[in-house]
Amino acid sequence: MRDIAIVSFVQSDCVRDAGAQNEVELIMPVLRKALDAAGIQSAQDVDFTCSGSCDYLQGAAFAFVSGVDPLGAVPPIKESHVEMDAAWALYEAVLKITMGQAESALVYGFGKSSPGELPIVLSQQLDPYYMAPLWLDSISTAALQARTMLDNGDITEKDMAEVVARSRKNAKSNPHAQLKGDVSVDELLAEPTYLSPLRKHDCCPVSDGACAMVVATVEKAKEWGKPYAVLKGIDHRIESHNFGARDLTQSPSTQAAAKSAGVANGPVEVAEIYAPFSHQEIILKRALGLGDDTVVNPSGGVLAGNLMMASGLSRIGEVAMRIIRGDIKRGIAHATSGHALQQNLVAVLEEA
Amino acid sequence: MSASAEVLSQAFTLGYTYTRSTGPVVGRFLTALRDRKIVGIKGSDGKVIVPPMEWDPVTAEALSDFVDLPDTGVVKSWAWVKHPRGKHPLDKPFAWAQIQFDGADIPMIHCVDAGDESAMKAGMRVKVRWAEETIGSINDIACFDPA
Amino acid sequence: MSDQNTEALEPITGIEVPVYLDYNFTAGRATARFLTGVKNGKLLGQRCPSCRNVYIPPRGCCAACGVATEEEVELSNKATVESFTIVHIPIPGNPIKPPYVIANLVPDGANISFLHVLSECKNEDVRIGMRVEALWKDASEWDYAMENIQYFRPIDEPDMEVEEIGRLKDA
Amino acid sequence: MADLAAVVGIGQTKYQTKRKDVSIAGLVREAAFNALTDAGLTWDDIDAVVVGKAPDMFEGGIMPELYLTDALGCNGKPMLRVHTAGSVGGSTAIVAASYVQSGMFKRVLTVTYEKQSESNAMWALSNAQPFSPHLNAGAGGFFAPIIREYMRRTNAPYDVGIKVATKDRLHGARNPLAHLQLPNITLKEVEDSPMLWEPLRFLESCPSSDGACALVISNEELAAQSPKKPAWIRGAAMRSEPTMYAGREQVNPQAGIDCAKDVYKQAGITDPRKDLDCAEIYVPFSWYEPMWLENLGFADVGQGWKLTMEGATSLDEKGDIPWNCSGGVLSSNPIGASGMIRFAEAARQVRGDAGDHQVDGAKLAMGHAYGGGAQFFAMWVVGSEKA
Repeated sequence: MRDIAIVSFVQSDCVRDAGAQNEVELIMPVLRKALDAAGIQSAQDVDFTCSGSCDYLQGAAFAFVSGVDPLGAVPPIKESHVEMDAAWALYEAVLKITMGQAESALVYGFGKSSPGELPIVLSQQLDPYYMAPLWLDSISTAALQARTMLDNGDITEKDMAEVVARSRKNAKSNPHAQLKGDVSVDELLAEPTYLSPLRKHDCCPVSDGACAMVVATVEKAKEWGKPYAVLKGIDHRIESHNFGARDLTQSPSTQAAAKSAGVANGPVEVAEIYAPFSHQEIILKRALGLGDDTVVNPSGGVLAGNLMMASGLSRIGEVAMRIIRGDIKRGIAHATSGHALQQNLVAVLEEA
Repeated sequence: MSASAEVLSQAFTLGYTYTRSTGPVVGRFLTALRDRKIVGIKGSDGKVIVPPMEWDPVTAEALSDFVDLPDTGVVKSWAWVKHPRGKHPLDKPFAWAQIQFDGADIPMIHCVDAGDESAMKAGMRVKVRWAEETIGSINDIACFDPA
Repeated sequence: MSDQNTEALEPITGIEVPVYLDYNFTAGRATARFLTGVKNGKLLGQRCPSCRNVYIPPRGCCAACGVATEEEVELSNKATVESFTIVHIPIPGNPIKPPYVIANLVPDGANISFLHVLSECKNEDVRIGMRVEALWKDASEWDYAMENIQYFRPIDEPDMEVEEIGRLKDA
Repeated sequence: MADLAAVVGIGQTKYQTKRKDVSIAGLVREAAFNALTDAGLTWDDIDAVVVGKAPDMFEGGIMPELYLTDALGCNGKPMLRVHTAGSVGGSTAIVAASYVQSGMFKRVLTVTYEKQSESNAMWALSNAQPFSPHLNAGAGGFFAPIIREYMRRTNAPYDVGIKVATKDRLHGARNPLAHLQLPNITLKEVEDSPMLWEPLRFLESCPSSDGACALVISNEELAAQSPKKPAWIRGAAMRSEPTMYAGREQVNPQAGIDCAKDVYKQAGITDPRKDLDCAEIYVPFSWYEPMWLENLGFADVGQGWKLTMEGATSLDEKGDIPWNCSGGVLSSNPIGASGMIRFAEAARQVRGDAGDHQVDGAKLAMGHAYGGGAQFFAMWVVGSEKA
């Protein structure tokens, strides 16, 4: 791939229930801000637009169709959609830019998860004959994974609580976070289990919201005269759908994507990891090969607020904005999809 | 309350009773369940997978070598559901578990009616509790009982 | 189901899988405002601040300009047929009997059409440009639904020029 | 500049009302396996997989690509899922091609499907959400008024749609994979079929099918090693516009016009009727043939129906620009796959591998898909030569 400039990124607040805001009303404000930050007017000013969403979150087919409404797509635009987290929409944009068909792109993701019972809705991501009819929810599969790790001695409950305490603490500086504050590991461990071995705080909250990003070739970004971060590498991999056939304590797909994206080609100052459950952050940190010198999830990560279908792109945006602000020179971001980390994406970002 | 401030909310159910054709491999497993039996399949490396996968997860080869198995096995991992959700298979606290049938190498996920969390541990033996009526569904296994 | 035993010997080749998910749906602001109007017997469109076109039902933004619409415009009960189809199959959950006319209707004051049923005329007399009006159900039956309008019916006005349908804008 | 890419393998299932003999994965696997076999490859030869289908609610599984990983030999590989409404089959092929055209991948598998017999999704799921401000009259209720407006503008005779419906079914009878096999269909039979959404009759509408379609797309170097002739991707384009906006032209949508211009420019086409040898165009309702003939520049505005009536688009009448030689969407419609079938059938033509529906000596062909309220478009042009 060629170097891609991330020029702007905006996400909405993570809220438990966006109420009377529909998709269009969720998307419009973040699109406006992301376009403004890039100094452009509308989707007409980029060569490609791609979004990520999931019809089942709010229970309506073709949710993405109304997502086109706020783009101002008259005259018509080059546009596509993935039924995935918008991090994969960014991936599609990277393909288009690398092949020379676009010099710039608008990428956005949105999700209104509040109308349904999200863990039960997500049970229908599973094998339609063997698992979905059991209504095996997404928290339960994560709990099985955590138990395996605890039984193996890979982690302790204290390790998990430490992840949560750090998330809550880091989230204090994140204006979009839903859950934040100072809480001690001991306090967390004193909480009862929710879906044992998971406690409620080990699980990400349900959030409504959207995010948007403008990317371009480095040449185009320079022409726009805006500061930018450089996307140096991005790759994604999937694993078997059979949990029994996977080693749930490892994430080989993350490891392979990290290798191919070039995570190890330089120091990793910051890593934004899409770990919807505390123990998964530990699996991912290991798969990404991160040491103690890397700051993990300075935003609080998705334990502080999880915009389904947008959280992956948000991780990338969080790192990009830190680079653009000059806080760091190099960082990585991760996105996941499916139960128990079945599918993973890794992106490497550097300063211009 | 002004008209513009009105919030319109309403519960609704999105659903359909889907008619799924099973294909030979899934069909064979569900047929066995209806007959209160467990059947697995040999993967490319000879490992026995339950429920039978249609294709090997590593080589992607089509699988067809079925193996009859007993309805007993061992818990590899588990999670305790203190507050079952409305759609869960059991309406009292239960465990989800990865259960490896005796003679199998790859565990499957189902639930265990253990009464209390303290009764659960990795390595415990369990046995299928069959549904009163079996129709050819994963729910023909009502749950597993500690054995 | 007559012969359970014979059937039980057949291998399973198909299963029925109920997938029913419960949601609590909340209408978007624009839709809520529109349906609140309909509940009160009014058709409320929204005007785009940029191109000045009036949308019904409003969707929260002008899709052409990509900008939010806020300004509310009360529309007439009169409308013009932009196009139509004669439907020969029933609408699920709708009591109306086929064949019936579904028309794209542009209410006076709006710049876009919506679909509704057209009645009180011979199907073969329906034409593009025809003038019609909404027949509302009794106010006691009004809900947050377009079904508050039982149907549209012809009125004694000359047809609108096709080129003008949906093109008229207030200053 | 984009790297060269070519279709080196094509796999389809037989299209039919209900494939009772396979699981969802079995259906998808069959097309993918056929594509690999056609390309003389195995699963290990594939670097990435791109899956497409229409709404998840048709089969009731969320993001089913997660479950399809093992059926598609994708464990450890990149997997992407595209969903762009009815145009998804075409968009998915274009996204898959971009994996190779970007130089980032050498050879990818792409597969699209719909197992519509798992539900009656069109009606069963369409009324679910409360507070819909719209009356739902089905797809026909949406498209029929647009067709009526086309008839008004052009004064086309009433039987143009009947001609298209008959022609595409006669084409379909040449294609053993086509769902509807109606070799003896007559104009009268179509005309006498029940009216659904006037002016659309039952036989002027597409069927509902189970089916899957897959392609293997490779770079220039690997295409050269392919056992069968590659179909070179000479141009690919997508365009979208909103469903509803004031003043929207629905009969001749701008997104279709722009998309065609883009793809023609890439492929060096100045006169599509002359330069192309045949086309596979998404025509789910009969009258969309004359409408798209105009939208895509094969005929002047208002004149499309004349091509149809002259037999210009008919293989049996030895027309100069046969459309939908495979039978088209009017003969087979597994929605999520229908666009990719168009793209695949265009590729079969330029590979000289289209069996009884082959256009003699076809060198340049177009595949087309549209979706939503005729607002999402995807098109490609494939050729027997690289340029």
